[in-house]
Amino acid sequence: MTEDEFAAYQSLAEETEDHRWAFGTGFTDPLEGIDPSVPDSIDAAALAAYCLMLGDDALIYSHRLQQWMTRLPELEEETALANIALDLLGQARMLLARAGQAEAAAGGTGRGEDQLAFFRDEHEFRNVRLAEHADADFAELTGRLLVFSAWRLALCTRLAGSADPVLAAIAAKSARELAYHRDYAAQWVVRLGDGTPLSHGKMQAALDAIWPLAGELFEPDPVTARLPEVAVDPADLRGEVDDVLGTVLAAATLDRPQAAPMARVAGGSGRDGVHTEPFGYLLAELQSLARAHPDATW
Amino acid sequence: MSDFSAEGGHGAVPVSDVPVRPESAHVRADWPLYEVFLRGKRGLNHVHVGSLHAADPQMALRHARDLYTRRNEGVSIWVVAAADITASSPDEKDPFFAPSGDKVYRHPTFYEIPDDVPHM
Amino acid sequence: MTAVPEATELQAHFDQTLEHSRRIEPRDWVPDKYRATMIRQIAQHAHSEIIGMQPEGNWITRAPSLRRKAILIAKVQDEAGHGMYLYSAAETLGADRADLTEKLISGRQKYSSIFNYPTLSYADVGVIGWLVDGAAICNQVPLCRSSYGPYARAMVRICKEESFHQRQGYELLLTMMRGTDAQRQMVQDATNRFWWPSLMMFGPPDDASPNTAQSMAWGIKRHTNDELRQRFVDMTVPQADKLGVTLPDPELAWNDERGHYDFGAVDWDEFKAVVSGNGPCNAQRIARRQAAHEDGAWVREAALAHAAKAPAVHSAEEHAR
Amino acid sequence: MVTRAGPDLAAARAVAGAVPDPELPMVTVADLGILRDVAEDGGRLVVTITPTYSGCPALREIARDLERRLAAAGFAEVAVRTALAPPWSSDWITAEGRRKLREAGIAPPHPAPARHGPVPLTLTATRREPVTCPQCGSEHTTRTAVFSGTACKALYRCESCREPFEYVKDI
Repeated sequence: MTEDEFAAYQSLAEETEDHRWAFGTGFTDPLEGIDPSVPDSIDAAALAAYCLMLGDDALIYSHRLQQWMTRLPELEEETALANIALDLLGQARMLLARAGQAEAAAGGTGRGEDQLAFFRDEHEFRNVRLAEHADADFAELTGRLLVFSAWRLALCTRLAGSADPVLAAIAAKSARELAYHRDYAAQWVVRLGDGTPLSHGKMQAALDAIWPLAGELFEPDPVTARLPEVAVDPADLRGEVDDVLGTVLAAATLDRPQAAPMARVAGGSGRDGVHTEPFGYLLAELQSLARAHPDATW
Repeated sequence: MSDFSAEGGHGAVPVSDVPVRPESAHVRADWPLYEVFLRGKRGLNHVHVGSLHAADPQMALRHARDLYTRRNEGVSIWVVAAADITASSPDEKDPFFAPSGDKVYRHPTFYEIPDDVPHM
Repeated sequence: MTAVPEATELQAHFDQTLEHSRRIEPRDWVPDKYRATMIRQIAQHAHSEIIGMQPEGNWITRAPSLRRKAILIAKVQDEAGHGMYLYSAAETLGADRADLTEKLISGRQKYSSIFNYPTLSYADVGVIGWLVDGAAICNQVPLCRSSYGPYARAMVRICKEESFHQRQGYELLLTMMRGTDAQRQMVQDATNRFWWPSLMMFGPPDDASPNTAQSMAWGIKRHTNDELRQRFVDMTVPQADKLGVTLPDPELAWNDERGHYDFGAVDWDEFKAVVSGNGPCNAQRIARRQAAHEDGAWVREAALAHAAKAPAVHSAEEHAR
Repeated sequence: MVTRAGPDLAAARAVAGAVPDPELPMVTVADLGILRDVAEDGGRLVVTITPTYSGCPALREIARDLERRLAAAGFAEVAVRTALAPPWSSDWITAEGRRKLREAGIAPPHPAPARHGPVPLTLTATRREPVTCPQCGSEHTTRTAVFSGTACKALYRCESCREPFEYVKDI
């Protein structure tokens, strides 16, 4: 083998300089190198709870998309959903890290992203119940993704003006990615809605199935009121989301479902830590390995 | 054991008696009918060789390639919607070059939105 | 009146292109045997990328840290992207992805046997990055000089992206070896299960693969199975020492005269069994691929039907632009 | 190894700017606009980078590479800062970066759409500028996948020379 031809081997076999590798630094912070301080005017404990809500939405939604990988109708959908799952996971990491920073600013322990993701129990998660829903088929997958990304995009474009600089930066960055997610989901809902009679039926059934979970997205939560100028009132998002859904449903020749929002349980829903029966199984899968080796470093 | 080699990169795969020629070409009755014209390698003009159903011109070209050029008979293919004329691009010269249009679903949807729709 | 070139002229032109190691491009005339060989090579490489998503994908939802989860998702997305890219390259030769997928599912076209082994622990993800990707890169670097243009260009990019993921697999193992005893044991166990199969990745010994000659002539394969296997062993043994794992081969030893590591005999009976369909995960991998393909049929048909509804003038205008 | 009085910023910028992107090694962090600033803070070198995509696993490797190369170049104290705002845009890729991408067979991005306020939903792709094929320069190309192998790229096919190629998405 001529040496030049296998120059590429040199890079593989190059002496790996030890200091370059992670070496069990264990705690890794996606916000590493960012000024973690919380402006004095902001209620740090409320900010921690707010970032946890938005971070859990992305973390749990990403998990459901991860479960779809290698099971999609075509390769273009495999790369698309893997990319969307990865974007949402990236957003979750930054938001959970910000929650930990705010928790520390409020005098709490300041847990890291992995501590929050793998060592909280079900009732401590604050994601909306829409995020934890298991899609029965590709129609539910795209229909739910349309509702979720339209809602989260509307939220992040407004949150880009938040008084908390880190939250504002995370939201501005997320909005660019969410625009691609919404566009992808909208195109598929139109293709399925206005495709074959079979796909039209499945798409309408899918919308009917997830519609009750959309109600919670615009209802008040226990934290936003304590964060004027920082958080976004969910009720403000209904207009934009309804317009986007209206456009897509019209193009898809689909009817807007009339189902009532999913009932609360003892007055609580996702934002209060009240979830759905499948959520326990989801967490069991997500947390199993990390909890089996609590003192390990990965 | 048939011959094996790591020719593809990830590891040993069979390199003998592996079929490669496309076979699956399905015809759907409710799709419009297309007439297929073929010009042989030494032929001078296109000859009508048959017809097929397809959702759109691209699919008709791909099916025509699968159905009518498997024995390498043709160099250039024309498909004509039963109602009008659709010509494949002039500089095609290799039967296997015919655009593989394959699944148009891979392409983004084309749908015009009226301009006065809010938030558009 | 331009006469269509005679077959012999075309063959001569084809041979000349190869002699000057210039690239063959999609519009060039090629002999049928070359087209069939290239489609076979690219298609089965694409199949390996797609099936290869499953073993690592098995640990995405249970990855023990969010950073490791991100790395794994990015890697599996990369493999899907490589598969898509390679199917597209095969289509420039006249193949059709749906048809190739049916040949994969029916078992008439294969994927690399290494993916027929299960990933039983999270350390397998690191070992696959280190050993399996390492072996794949040893095989793929020469492909960057393939005679077929689109494939060679694809391989240049694929090699770069895969070496990034290989480093991350090795880094995971370095981190685990400095972790708890349980983590060290997990790495050693994974290494024990994947060492011999990764040697099998290079294929049977040279005397058992007569077909290599023609592939070599066409610049499709530039090195023999044994040559590549030896190169892999020589690179990997020092890396194992640095990790602190022992490779499960008592006969592994440096040979001064040869200037290479000697290693024990590969169990080619196991290889034959796995390749002919009796490995631990053959049925499961194809069943998952088949289910995804069949469950997705109504989606693909809907997309086709929707595209057909878009006014034909629209698509004509699109191409005319 | 003599530690300079205050860090020689020009030299530091050159070293930092030369760090390649791990997944696109044909371009550097300077080419991609990931490297935002190299400054001095009380005798210490402060290097500021901005992540491209939230989920991209390469950012941490870039930070480690920066520290390693700057240390090797004699800069004793180096701190790598991450700036999330303003968010990275493909517009930040330099002309040199675009040239290298095209040379490697990857189509560089178009100008990113201006972003302020609610993001309009477009259900049709016909309004996009054509992407020229890096292999033959034809504008007769088709996007086959809006998401390709990595977050930053989409997959296209050239209808003229049949080359499949990737396009760095405008964002």
